Amino acid sequence: MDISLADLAFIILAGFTLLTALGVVLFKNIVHSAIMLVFSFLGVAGIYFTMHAGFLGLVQILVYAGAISVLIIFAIMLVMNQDPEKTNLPSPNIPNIMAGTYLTILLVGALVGSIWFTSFPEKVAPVSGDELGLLTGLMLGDYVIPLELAALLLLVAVVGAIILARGAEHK
Amino acid sequence: MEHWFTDIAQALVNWLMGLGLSAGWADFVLLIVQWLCIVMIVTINVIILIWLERKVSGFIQLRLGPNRLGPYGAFQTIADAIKLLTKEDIIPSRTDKWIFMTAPLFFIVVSVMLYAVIPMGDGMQVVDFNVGLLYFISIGSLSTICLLMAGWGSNNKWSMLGAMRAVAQMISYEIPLAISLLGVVMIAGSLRLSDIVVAQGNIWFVLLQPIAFITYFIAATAELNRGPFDMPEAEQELTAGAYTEYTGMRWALFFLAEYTNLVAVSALCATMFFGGWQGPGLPSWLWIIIKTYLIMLVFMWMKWTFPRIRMDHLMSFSWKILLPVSLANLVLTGFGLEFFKWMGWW
Amino acid sequence: MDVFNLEAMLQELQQEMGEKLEIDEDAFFTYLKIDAQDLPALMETLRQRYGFNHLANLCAVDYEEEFELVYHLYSIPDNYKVAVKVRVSRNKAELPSIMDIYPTADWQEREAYDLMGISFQGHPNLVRILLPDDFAGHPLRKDFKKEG
Amino acid sequence: MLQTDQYIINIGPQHPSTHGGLHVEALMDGENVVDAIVHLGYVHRSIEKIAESRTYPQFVPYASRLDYLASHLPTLGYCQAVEKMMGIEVPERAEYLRVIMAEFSRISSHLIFIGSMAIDLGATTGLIYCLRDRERIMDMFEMTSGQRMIASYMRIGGIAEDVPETFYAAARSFLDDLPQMIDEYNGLITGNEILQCRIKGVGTLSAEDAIAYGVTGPNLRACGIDYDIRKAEPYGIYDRFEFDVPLGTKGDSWNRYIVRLEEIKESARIIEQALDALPQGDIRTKVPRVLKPESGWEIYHRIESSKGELGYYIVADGGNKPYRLHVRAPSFINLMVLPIISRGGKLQDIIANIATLDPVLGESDR
Repeated sequence: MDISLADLAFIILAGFTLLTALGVVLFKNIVHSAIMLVFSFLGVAGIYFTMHAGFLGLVQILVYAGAISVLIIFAIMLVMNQDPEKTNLPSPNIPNIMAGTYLTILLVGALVGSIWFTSFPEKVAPVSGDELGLLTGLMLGDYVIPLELAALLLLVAVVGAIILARGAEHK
Repeated sequence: MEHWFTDIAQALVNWLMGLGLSAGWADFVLLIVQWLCIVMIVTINVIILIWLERKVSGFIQLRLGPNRLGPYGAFQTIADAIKLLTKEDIIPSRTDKWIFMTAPLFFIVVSVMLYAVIPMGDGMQVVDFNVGLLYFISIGSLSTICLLMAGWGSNNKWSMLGAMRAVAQMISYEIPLAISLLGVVMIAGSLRLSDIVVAQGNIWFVLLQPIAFITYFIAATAELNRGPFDMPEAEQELTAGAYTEYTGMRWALFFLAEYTNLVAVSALCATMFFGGWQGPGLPSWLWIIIKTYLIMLVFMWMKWTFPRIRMDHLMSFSWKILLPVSLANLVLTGFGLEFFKWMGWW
Repeated sequence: MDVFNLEAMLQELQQEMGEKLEIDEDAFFTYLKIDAQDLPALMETLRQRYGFNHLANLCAVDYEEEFELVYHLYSIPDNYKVAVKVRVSRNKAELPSIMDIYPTADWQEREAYDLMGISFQGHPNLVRILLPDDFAGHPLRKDFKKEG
Repeated sequence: MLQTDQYIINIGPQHPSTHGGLHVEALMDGENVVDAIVHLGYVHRSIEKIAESRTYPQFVPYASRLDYLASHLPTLGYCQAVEKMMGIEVPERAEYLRVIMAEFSRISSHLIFIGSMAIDLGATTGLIYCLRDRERIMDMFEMTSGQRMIASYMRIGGIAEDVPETFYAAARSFLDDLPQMIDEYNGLITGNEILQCRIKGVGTLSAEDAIAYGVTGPNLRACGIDYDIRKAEPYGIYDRFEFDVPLGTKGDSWNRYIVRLEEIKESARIIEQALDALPQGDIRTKVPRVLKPESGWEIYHRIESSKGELGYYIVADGGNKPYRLHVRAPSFINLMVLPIISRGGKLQDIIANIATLDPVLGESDR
């Protein structure tokens, strides 16, 4: 069998991502799960790299692995108040299991369906030339208003979350 | 002298291809060899640096520093390394073992990975990434998690406090760090580090971007967890912060990683603001070494002179002073560039 | 009170307290000897009316049958001094705490409790200060068995 | 605020910044101190009990182990207490030498204070500079007594030995170099912006609290209260010297630091005057070999030690050993305000507060 370096890299990275993603679900200690999540993010970033989307990969590392996961770990550590070994156990509650199963079936079905019915092009050429310039043009040129609106929405969401958590002052 | 290392690399690739490997695989092997070289460079640098730090602190503190082992105590670090290697590896029983054990490994891996994009001479770069600067910053942000892992895994309040401080500090200082570097990027017009070096052919960016340099330098000190920003370690307050429970080689790995980071950040500083490997007479790789070491001496000078800043001052300094200043610098640079273009000077 | 006069103070105190107060002096100090239950009142007077705001020293002496508590008081900044002495019996080594009047008595009373075994009524946190919590006995008592 | 859990963190007894064996149990809310409880006794050597089985002269070396950073001061206080009780006169020359030694001790203690405060705030280099200069004082002590730290140089009735000729030159040259040393400290420590941020307005103690809690010494003077026992109730020959009492205004850590820095200069002034006026003569009076104060005699004698009011309460029973000896240790009493000045601050402020209260645990635990 003849595999190129790129294929090998993809197989390794995909396997790594899947394994760590499984770890997120299966570890009993939720802190371990969170750290597995970081690795999963890194694996995804690696896949971006193999697809010559370096910028996206780095943003994936910076935002997801570097920032979001720290946030997740922080949140876990702040609210965790019990034996860490028992924080990520399967729910003993039948309705929860039912709901989980249902959601899983739905998700897998949607994924399989979308993959099945999409006609993928045989081969996608890597973005020629300056991928950064293209992205910049899209984000800060054509779609600058949606981008800023999204940023504003996120800001509002953050402020709202803080108010929800701390409670507004009643005067 | 200039092309020693690039010639060796080229010869290696030619030899491998002569053996019948495809170009891709030959590059892959070369990559591995380059990584090994980086690990070697890091190790040698750290050995020199620890010795240098002791000598510098000795000089500042009117002491001699190490002077028993070898000429001017040069082998002191090696003796220390042997001592640390042979020390008992104590893992406290109530720790989260896997996290505790792997945190130092990840920390050192992350800090070594930083070197991939640093141009260590003309054409001497492991990967000449088109978004090299972003790579540096995003990989650098990963070390936060390693410190958090160390603090959490130790199951010790001091460690946890140290880790919390580390996270708060590193996340807040990453922002001014990145924004201050953006000024340079705007002038150079590229995130590729080799382009940035070439753009400084006529004038170093430290002269064009003095404010960015100062904010970068301060934020970098905080990112490195070095004095006066050594909050996460803070031996006078947190005993040793996140490293409190670590012994022997695991502790040494943290130590190693901190110095590795120091070299990387100093090298980046030289690349971004001091013309990188460019310089008259000497070969390019020597120039970057000289510049990096000079910058590191300033870091050491700061560490051994200043007291430690308080945590709340540290945070307010980042958000209230450093961030606005670096943002203002960014705006100023934008206006300046447009003005230059309008005047036709650019 | 404009000009402080130790003699006048002693006379006033003697008049007010009558029998309860016994005044004694040596070359260095004037001693006000009083019973345990009247101690807080005397201290309050000394602090509020005569300005003895600095409780320099509080310690206990073991006189076999009795313990004697000595309070050395100074006034800042005038620098007058007086000492108050209280005797309590060994069997019932109790006296009121003066922590409300002189906060500095806090640790000093704890020390006297720790090393001499005198309990101060009304002290909010009367626990050992220098010795471990599980230490048996009070070492500065004369009958404490020395070992080693 | 968000509902958060408070937690307890134990600063000490094994901790780099607790100056010996201090244990502070801090109740924390994140980095904020809610409360602090001080636990003492890790260096308790039952010196008061030992005193009851030692003769009066035998206790001198124990006294020097109280405040081992300024050992001439506790020994001076003890010897003067016994002399006062027995009515022993000390020769002039011994009095002057005592003052010189005591003030050198004060300088050395304050140098250690500056250095240890610097290192507690993270400025390692400050300590080394202070130690360098303190070393010269230690050399002088070694010259005169053969011991550097715990010198036991004072004797009941005078001092152990006369100073060698080389001492004068050493003392004079130290005093000559002192302004330059202080300039260096100002450049390295006092003038540092970060250090000023760390201790200005931190650990503020009001004058009322200071008096109520019996705080003495530089810590009291930092609150602006002009109370120095050398002036208020001069012991020995302190009434013959001219010196100022440096005062603070706010009672914060910064004032405590500045007051001590200024006190070094004042001590140097005293030493200079004492060296100029140093008479020739005996260094010790004839004291009976066995000292037996009469039964019922008692004394409370206090001196201005480098930490505050150091008092000895001695009760005699007619024997050659003290019936009861109590040490009023300034470090012990001063530490009582640590929780008060630390509440509401940051974790790092506790360290700064311990440093600027300048306790010596050997003295506070006795």
